[in-house]
Amino acid sequence: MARFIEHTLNILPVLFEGLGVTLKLTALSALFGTLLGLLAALARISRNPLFTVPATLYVNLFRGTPLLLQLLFIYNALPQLGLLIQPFPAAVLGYSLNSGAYIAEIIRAAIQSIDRGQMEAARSLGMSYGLAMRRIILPQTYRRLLPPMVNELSALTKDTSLASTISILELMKYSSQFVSRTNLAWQTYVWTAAFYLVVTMTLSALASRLEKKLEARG
Amino acid sequence: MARFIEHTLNILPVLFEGLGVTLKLTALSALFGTLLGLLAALARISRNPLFTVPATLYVNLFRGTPLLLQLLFIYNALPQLGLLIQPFPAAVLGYSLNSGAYIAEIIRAAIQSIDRGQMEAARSLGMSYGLAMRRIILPQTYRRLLPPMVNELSALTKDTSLASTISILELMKYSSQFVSRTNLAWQTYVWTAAFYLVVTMTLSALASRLEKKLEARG
Amino acid sequence: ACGGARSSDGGQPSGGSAAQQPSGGAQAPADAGAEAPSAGESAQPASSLERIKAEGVLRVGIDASYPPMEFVDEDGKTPIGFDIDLANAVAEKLGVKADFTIIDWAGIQAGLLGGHYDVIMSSMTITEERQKEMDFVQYLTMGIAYASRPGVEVRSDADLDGKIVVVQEETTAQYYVEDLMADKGIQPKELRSFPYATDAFRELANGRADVVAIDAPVAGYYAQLDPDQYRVTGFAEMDPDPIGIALRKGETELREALQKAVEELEAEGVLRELQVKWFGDAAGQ
Amino acid sequence: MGEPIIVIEGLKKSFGRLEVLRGIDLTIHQGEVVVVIGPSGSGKSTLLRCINFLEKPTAGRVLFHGEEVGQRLVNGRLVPLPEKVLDQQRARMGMVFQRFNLFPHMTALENVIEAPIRVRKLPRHEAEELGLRLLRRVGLADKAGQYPNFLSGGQQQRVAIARALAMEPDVMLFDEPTSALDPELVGEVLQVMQDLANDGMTMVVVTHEMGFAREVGDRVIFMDGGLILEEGPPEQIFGEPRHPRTREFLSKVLH
Amino acid sequence: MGEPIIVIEGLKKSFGRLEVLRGIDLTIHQGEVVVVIGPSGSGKSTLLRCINFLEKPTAGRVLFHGEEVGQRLVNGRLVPLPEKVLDQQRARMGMVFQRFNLFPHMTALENVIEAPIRVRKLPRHEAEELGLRLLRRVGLADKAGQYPNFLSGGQQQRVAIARALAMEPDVMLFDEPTSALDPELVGEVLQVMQDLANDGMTMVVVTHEMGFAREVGDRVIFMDGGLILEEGPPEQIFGEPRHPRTREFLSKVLH
Ligand SMILES: Nc1ncnc2c1ncn2[C@@H]1O[C@H](COP(=O)(O)OP(=O)(O)OP(=O)(O)O)[C@@H](O)[C@H]1O
Ligand SMILES: Nc1ncnc2c1ncn2[C@@H]1O[C@H](COP(=O)(O)OP(=O)(O)OP(=O)(O)O)[C@@H](O)[C@H]1O
Ligand SMILES: NC(=O)CC[C@H](N)C(=O)O
Ligand SMILES: [Mg+2]
Ligand SMILES: [Mg+2]
Repeated sequence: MARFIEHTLNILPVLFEGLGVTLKLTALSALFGTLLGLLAALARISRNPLFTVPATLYVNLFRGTPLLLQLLFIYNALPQLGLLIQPFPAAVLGYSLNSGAYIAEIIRAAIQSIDRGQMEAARSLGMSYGLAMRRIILPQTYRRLLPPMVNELSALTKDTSLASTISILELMKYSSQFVSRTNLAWQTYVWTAAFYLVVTMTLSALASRLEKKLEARG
Repeated sequence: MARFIEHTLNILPVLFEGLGVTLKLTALSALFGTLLGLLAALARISRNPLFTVPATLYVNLFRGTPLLLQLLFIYNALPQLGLLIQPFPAAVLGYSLNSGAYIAEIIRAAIQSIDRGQMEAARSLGMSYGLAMRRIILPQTYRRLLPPMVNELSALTKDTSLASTISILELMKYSSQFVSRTNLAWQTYVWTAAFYLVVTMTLSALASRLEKKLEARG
Repeated sequence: ACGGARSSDGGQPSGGSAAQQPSGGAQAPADAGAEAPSAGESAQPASSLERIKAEGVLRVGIDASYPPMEFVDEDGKTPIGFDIDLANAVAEKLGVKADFTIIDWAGIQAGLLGGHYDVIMSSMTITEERQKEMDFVQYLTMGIAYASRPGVEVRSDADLDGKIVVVQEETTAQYYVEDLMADKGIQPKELRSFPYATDAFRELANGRADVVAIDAPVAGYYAQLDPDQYRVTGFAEMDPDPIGIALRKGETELREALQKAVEELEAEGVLRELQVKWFGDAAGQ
Repeated sequence: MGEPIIVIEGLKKSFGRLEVLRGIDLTIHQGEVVVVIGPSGSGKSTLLRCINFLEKPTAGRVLFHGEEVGQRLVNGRLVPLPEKVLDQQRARMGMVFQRFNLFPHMTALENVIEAPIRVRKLPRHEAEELGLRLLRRVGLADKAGQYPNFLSGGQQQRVAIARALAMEPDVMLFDEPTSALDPELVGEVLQVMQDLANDGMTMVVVTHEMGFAREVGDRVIFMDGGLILEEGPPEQIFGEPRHPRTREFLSKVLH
Repeated sequence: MGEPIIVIEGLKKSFGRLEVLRGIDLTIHQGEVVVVIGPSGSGKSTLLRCINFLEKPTAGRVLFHGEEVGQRLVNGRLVPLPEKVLDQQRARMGMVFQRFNLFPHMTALENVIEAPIRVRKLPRHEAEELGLRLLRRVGLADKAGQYPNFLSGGQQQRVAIARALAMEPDVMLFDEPTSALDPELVGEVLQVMQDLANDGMTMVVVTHEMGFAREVGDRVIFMDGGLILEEGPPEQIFGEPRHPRTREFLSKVLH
């Protein structure tokens, strides 16, 4: 027991440091991923093939291949093609592109789940497509977006555990380095799991609170 | 160009070998994951806390932590706790537990999306809960299950790219081996991406065909 | 016989890298430097040595799972080890600081060629294949040792037959065993490879595998750390391989500066000191 | 008037703090057609659903053939009956829902014979014979192999009636069986219900179809706010409603 | 009879191979109330939706104030008008839907003033004045701050009418405005529509409410199978329908 406490005291500071990187990477990627996803979603539901085709290619490519491959491509292959990106920006790029593809589908599904009658009512009042989208459709998606976006944010948090392959030292990497150094596998992993769970559970808790607030409006 | 063809001829056989392992791992994990997921889903919607509590813990734990951590825990920490599992079975266990948690939520959502009136109609005819679930509710979920299950199967395929951390030689590992030996990063990654895309796109194509068939019934 | 400092008559194959013609690296600046190694070319971008000096940082790629060569301290994050000390000393000779990038071994070469760091100092064996992609400055030699689980005695290459053999992926130890399988008909029960050397030893500890094939100093480190679990029972039947600092091809100025630094460190006895510090008495005779 | 089949005593039902039924007493006799009317939210559906225990009453009791349905009062506490007993009670009460609730993955015939085979344990060929007979009775002999989604609303509701009849119930409960239908399709369903009434089936019908209530009902119940405010033969309720709420309601509905 | 506001000529509409409108000619005059009746699937909604170009006609044309709506025939091909022009045309035709289609994230007042502010570019205070006036007109002055989900169906539909009126349209199109309502709530919506008609609004109303058609309609159109089978004043259509399909339909609906 005393040993367990001692280990814990050693593990925690390292994990906290890793958590910081994990959260920073997650937050930046979520931000850019959401912007990218919104654009891609709007492009996909437009009726102009100049928008739909590239958006569809993007979404399918990034949803159809492993994240690990995408990260390695950005880190190792792009320099061969003349584009050298530093590790952290490369990671943010990779995670943004990847989550953007998933978020695009989330937003598209949310938009398409809004009753067609809403768009028709707006158009019948003389609103343009863009105005109707901005003022009528998108605001109604927020509540529906919340659960899948929180899922995606959780997924992103967990996926950052792959960033060590491109030399980012985040929570998971610190954890496994600690294990290799001390051989305290299960103790370290349990603590690491707890860290991830705290993040993902906090996200869900915040989301369901926000959802209740939005629901109050009826 | 001639060099590109030469590389390709070198890369392809290696990747094919990896693909075999990837598919085998995916298929086995999907099988066990689905069984596990069905049980967990039924447990979660039951009203008996003896079932709901463990099922909820299981689902939250495996959805709330990174797959990589789960694999490493099974492979590295379980032996310390007295349970030694060989690499391939360990991988199947890890992927089954992980996908089982996601599949549980998929099945639960599908069951809960079936109109409550269906269960009520069945019960009002004197059917028991189990009979109604088996004959009336579950068969109606199949069509709704198809898209998310195919997504999950795709996710599983892509996630097997992490299995190399516990020494499984699958597609991604062969790919990165090839890169490290030949330094043909982008060529190899493009081919690897193509392999994954073929699998994931084939899955979607099969699914949408199956969906149309099921839809034909109305 | 398992690890030694570079000696002027040491096992360097073909006097290799130093004499090699620059044949173009991945980066434009490297190419430019390759074609015009003299620093006087004002129209050309600065050579990588100039850039390193200007930035004051030598960026070093390491695989921090390779004790005692490069691993992390007990805090789980600070890189330490023979190569770390050496890199710091080399950097000091160049008048700069070493900055370490921790990356998986399998991707370490791609990371260098991509330009994510300037050199690899991670016990990289100088092989013919690698010399096609990179230049090297040798500083050690190492053989491959077999560390067996208690109850297993792998003394020779032939003893690998029927065993579960574990290696770190994409190391010369893996290539060596693969060659044995292909050329000598030795058939291990399974050849298992992991991203990190530490994973390999964990396989021995929990009894899931029989033998680890790995650079001798690493095997020696583990044997010393926990003699009950790990024992060095034999060696690969080969001459020790040269170990060197890897850099992109054509960066002649940098290579020459590194070469000079290593030679000075050897002359000053620093290399020797580091060996004693990290390999103990058993090392470097 | 026949024997009492259903006896409801002091029935109360709350959802959280919302009291939806506030004390209902009602007896339904063999062969009687009771029509329940009342404004939206007055508790009509809840009353029907309490009868076959799709909703659990908060207080009071429902007797079916003299037996308590779903739960029993033991030492002042309501204790649920074994599921098997409840299933058997439900099997003897047919229910028809506003939204049909046909099983969409089964043909019309399969919808009708599923429960007879699985619950009554009829051999398949007997069940099919019964099913076809009932489909003929609701005028849909030719639709036996059709999936519900290819049937009109009126046809679906008639299949739903056949499905309920296939359990050979002692009483049929109808919850606004025609209000999800296009106006032109209402007639065909009402016709089937009228035939059923003529054949002597005991029926409780929640409906807004005042024509049906007047012509087919033996007794009309007017509910509001979770209470029965007025009941009587249709001539009296429609001709000279006593309660002001009844008058107000009827004036709105019979615009 | 006033000026023609809407002129429909040879209007056809197909969905894939399904011909839903098979050649409609119809003129609607200033101040006229035209009621469209017909069985389900006869194309009533599609006709209405073609008028304001929510559906794109396959052939023929719709003139609004003499201008083609949404598209124009150029060298034998239908060419879409610029979106801006279409938006302006739509702004002058109000539409009321069966399912209300209020914007659920906006209060009743916000629903009403959104388009006046964004499309007509009214200053907010003017729009609010207008909005409150219109809500008063439909009897909902006290519900201005309420979100749609807290309103009854009848109230929602009245807000929807106010919302359409807020664009000060020249014509109002109603697509079964009361058929999603509880029977008791139908009256209040019909009353608002009747007031509107009395105030001289030009209206096209698809409905199953035969009482309204008879009392308020200037002209009744009977559609079936994508064609207008019969039209005339309500007395004639209801009193002595000429076409056998009309008779059949009316006999079913007026059970
Ligand atoms: N499961 C439930 N949870 C909470 N409230 C409920 C539930 N079921 C019904 N209610 C509420 O109980 C009240 C009565 O509902 P009920 O469905 O019995 O009315 P009704 O008379 O059938 O009305 P309608 O004519 O609209 O069908 C309503 O206020 C309704 O919102
Ligand atoms: N977007 C669409 N795509 C395909 N078919 C359609 C579409 N909209 C309508 N239809 C079909 O066109 C036909 C006419 O539909 P419409 O809605 O105009 O009929 P309606 O007279 O309004 O019927 P109801 O009384 O049921 O509203 C129907 O068969 C309908 O299924
Ligand atoms: N750091 C290492 O893993 C070095 C391993 C081995 N010396 C090689 O070069 O392949
Ligand atoms: Mg009801
Ligand atoms: Mg319609």
